[in-house]
Amino acid sequence: MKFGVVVFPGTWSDRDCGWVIDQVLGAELTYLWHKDTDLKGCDCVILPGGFAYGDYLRTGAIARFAPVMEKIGEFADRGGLVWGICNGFQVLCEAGLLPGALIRNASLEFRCEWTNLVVERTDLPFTSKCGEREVLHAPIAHGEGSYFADPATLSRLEQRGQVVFRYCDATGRVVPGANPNGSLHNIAGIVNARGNVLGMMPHPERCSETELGGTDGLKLFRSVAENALQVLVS
Amino acid sequence: MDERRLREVALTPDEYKVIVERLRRAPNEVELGMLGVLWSEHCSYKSSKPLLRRLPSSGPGVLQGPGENAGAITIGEGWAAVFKIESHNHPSAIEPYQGAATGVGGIIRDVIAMGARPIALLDSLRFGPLPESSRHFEGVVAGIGGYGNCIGIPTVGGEIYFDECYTNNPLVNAMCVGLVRTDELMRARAEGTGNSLMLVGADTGRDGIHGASFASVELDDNSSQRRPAVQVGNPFLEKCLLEACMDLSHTDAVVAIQDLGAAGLTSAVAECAGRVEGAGAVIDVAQVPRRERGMTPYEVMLSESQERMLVVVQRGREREVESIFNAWDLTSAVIGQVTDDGLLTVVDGSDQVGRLPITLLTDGAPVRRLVGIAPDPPFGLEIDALPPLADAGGTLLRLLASPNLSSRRGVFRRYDHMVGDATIVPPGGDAAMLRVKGTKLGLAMTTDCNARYCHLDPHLGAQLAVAEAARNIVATGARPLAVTDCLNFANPDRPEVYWELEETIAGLAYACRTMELPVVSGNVSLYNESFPTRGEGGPAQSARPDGVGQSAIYPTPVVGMIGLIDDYSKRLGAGLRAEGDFVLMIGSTHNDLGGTEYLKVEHGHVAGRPPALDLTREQAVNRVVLAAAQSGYLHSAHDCAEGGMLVALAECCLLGGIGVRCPAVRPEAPLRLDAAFFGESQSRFIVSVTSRAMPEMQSLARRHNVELSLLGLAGGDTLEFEGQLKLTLAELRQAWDVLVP
Amino acid sequence: MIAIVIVTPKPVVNDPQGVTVKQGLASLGFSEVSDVRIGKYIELKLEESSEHAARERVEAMCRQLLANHVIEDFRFDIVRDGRR
Amino acid sequence: MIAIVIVTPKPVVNDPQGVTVKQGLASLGFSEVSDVRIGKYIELKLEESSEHAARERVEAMCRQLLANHVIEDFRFDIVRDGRR
Ligand SMILES: Nc1ncnc2c1ncn2[C@@H]1O[C@H](COP(=O)(O)OP(=O)(O)O)[C@@H](O)[C@H]1O
Ligand SMILES: [Mg+2]
Repeated sequence: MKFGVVVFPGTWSDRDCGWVIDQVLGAELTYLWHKDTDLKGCDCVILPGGFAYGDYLRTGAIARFAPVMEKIGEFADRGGLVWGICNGFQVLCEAGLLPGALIRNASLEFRCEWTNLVVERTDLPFTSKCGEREVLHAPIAHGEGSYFADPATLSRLEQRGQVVFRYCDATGRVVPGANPNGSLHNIAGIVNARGNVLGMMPHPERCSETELGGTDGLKLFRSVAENALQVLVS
Repeated sequence: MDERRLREVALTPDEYKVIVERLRRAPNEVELGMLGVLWSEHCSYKSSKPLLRRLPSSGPGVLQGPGENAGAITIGEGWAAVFKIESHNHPSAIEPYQGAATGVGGIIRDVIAMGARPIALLDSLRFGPLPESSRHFEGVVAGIGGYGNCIGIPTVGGEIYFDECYTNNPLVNAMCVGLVRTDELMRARAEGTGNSLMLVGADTGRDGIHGASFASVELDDNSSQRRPAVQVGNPFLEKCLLEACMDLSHTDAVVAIQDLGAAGLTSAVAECAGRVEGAGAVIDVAQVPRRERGMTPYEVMLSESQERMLVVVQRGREREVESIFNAWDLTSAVIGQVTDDGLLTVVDGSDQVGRLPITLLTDGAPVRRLVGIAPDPPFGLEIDALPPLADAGGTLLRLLASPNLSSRRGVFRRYDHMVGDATIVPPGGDAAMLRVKGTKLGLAMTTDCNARYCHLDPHLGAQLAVAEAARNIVATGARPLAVTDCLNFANPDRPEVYWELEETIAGLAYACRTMELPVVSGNVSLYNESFPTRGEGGPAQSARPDGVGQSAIYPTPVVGMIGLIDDYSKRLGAGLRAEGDFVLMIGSTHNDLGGTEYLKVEHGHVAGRPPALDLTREQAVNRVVLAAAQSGYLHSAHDCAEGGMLVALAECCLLGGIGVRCPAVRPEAPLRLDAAFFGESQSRFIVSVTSRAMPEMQSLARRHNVELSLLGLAGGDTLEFEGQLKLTLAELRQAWDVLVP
Repeated sequence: MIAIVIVTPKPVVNDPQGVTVKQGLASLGFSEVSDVRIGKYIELKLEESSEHAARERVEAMCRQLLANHVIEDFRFDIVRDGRR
Repeated sequence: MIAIVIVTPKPVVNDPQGVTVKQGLASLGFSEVSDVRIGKYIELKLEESSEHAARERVEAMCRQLLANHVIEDFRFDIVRDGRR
């Protein structure tokens, strides 16, 4: 099982993801440079957090044209696991690998704080180690994480169960007060129809060790580590 | 020499005379501009240099004291912490967002220049009262977040105070902490005649010409004409620069890295060469990549464009370095060479446009011998004339809601304080702590200064700032290690202000020496004084009640401190952790009401003597807390600071989400009840322990001759002093967590 | 040649910034402002001599990079002289 | 009445966003773009009947809130119909 962590100019969660994969999970890790044109045999590609190209113009707008993105698109088409976290989610939306877009937080402020997420899909390679409707405690850190999609897209997402994480209160209720950024339907993370491309705004790599305040994020890394091979085979 | 021209470059006629004498000729325009910026207060420290020498700067573990871009101290396991604080007050007064953002960018580059990876930022801020000063406040907070969040360095601490004296002069001090292997620590020395000087990063534009000299004059109504001096930061570019510089440290082709800050290329080259006996440099301005057409050599040498670095490269290995920068899509250019003639020679292609001795630039500015005269002491405080405390609960709620004491969550949640996966004590309590990944080491950090104390007694106030910073470090279980300081003062040409500066430095020196804390880096910002402006500057305010300057700031010596814990699993937070724990006060309480927030909020006075400080007692109390933390007796620790015991206790409850029940406080005369609750006696901590640890705590306190008293029992969801006050955590939170409006 | 591109949020997309600016204006006494929409203004200097060719290129730039059709609309003008 | 306000970074001021977008365009093959400046486009709906009065009010809004005169320039048009 090999994870590849993509590095764009301006990416900063690359080392945090790398740390968790390498030091906490003990899985194989390689970094993928934005100019790379080969995925070095990775089983799961992570697009980490940051401000790729400064997020100038729009978040993820320039990053999605990086040479590595073409390969990631092909990899996703073949069923490879692609996991966008924060800025990575924004890049995946810009690249059209996931529907919708992430716009400015309703508060117009950057928010770095802990949130609660209810897990709505546990049959995915990313979440298999989570319990049914388990509530995960995970931090966010973004200024533009408000999920938007047009009404048709949104209802399609809901019908097909593509919403994976929703902001909720500590008891798992999806209420407006738990929504930190104004996302439609409290959406914190979605998956593509095929189930191999996940995008999420919260940072699982920041909650994978007790000293950082929790280990719920590690469940996602563990899920991937166990499932990646099966997915590729199927 | 035309006086107007001299004023433009901020030189005095006397200084000009010195220049002509030293050069034995008149400087040309380019040379005059270069001397003007380097001789400005901001770069030359001509008014403060003799005083700064009094600060202790050496000690065990100090790898680099003042004189380099940042200080460095060993922390064990082969690691060194590199850190420095710097002001960006004047730019932030004019353009709060960009001023603060570029301040953050600048201090990060100082740490990078030492070869260290920046791991944390802190920001120490002062504003006028809200809502009048909300333009400054909002802009500065957004600017710090805008830069720090984008570049991916967590902002983990800092402080914010509001006071009338900062209405026209907000203070924005940014501190950066980095880590480097001790054997990879770099120094910005232009060694090796014939080696190349490469400029890398942003293209050079007409940014901030005369910015450094601009920071050395009072703001006046004409400042608007200098406004193009404002620079726009590019954190994305700096992130690429940071990573490229980290890659550089893996090659031995690089001799040194120097950031470009105030006074741009002139200062960077002069400083770098100035650190090597006899070294000089030739710079060809024609080789400098530009953003704008038609720039003159003068403009290129003085430009303060952000996000640039000067790299000294082994001759013949420029290609290697260039390819590292290319990988990050950064422009680099060879712009000159190191020489051995002790001169900075500026050429434009084949024309020589200036040539000055390096020592004239870096050390030539005549030291200004100013006089200090003590002002009339601020009016005293008749404690007995204060009415007795009527409503402890109401007072507590008002204090918790006071902008100087309320929760800063609304600010620090706008800063990414987690990136890096190292923040193990987040902002919100006392000091922040970051782990050194791959070790058990925890690095604690804080900035502190109660400027109201400093105003009432600068010598004592400076000591109090050091003591409070140390206490904040100790509250996390870490031992204080070293200091960086940012001295923010008004116009030192006023004898009262210079006196404040002298007293402050003496106080800092005394406290740091006594507590064995080396001052390894720092910064001085003078002339923080402005005449009330009409229009956007906000309404005219007279600030200091003592009449020192119409609009002079309080003396504000911000102390940045780092501390170390060898095993971070023993670190402590401020919040209560378990129901049933004993809540104890370590240290003793006196009638310390002078200069308190209580006195200001409840009685409208800024008066009296600040709380007394006995550094021997202070250290004894710190030792008790550290020993108890080491032995694992403590569940939490929080120091008593502004707002006194009751505010501190309320914070312990709110941060832990657990209440406390206490018997009534019946102080023995002459101690007053208001002083017991809200007085700001120093050298005190509130800690929580299990009942089992009580005997050990008592013997520990006895051994160090420190007072230990039981305040109450943790539990429930109210803060209660029997018969005196009872408030639910929800009520407390509602008052406290309003954040600054 | 200069192209002036205007990118605006689609009407269905929330524009919290617009709302905030409207409130800000109202609090300054500009209560006559009943709606505010905020978009981007992008000025491109082009080395292109034919207006027709420029038009096609700028259209492509907008589709590919300058606007995100999920949330934004765009329009543009080609001007010869610079500022209009 | 609609006011269209354009706020742009002053020409002497660094525009990191513009520089980065220019590089982005170049890497997509739009190398004919020699300069990019990015500003704000603000559309205000006004309850005001006289164009002259509107002009004065919008000017005041720009000075007080919409533009940061330290680093930005502004200009505006008053149009009756909506989009121009
Ligand atoms: N208050 C102070 N205490 C100790 N050292 C100081 C103080 N002020 C300045 N210094 C030291 O003087 C040197 C020059 O400071 P400064 O000009 O601010 O640095 P830089 O050139 O990196 O911006 C630095 O090494 C700095 O650490
Ligand atoms: Mg420096």
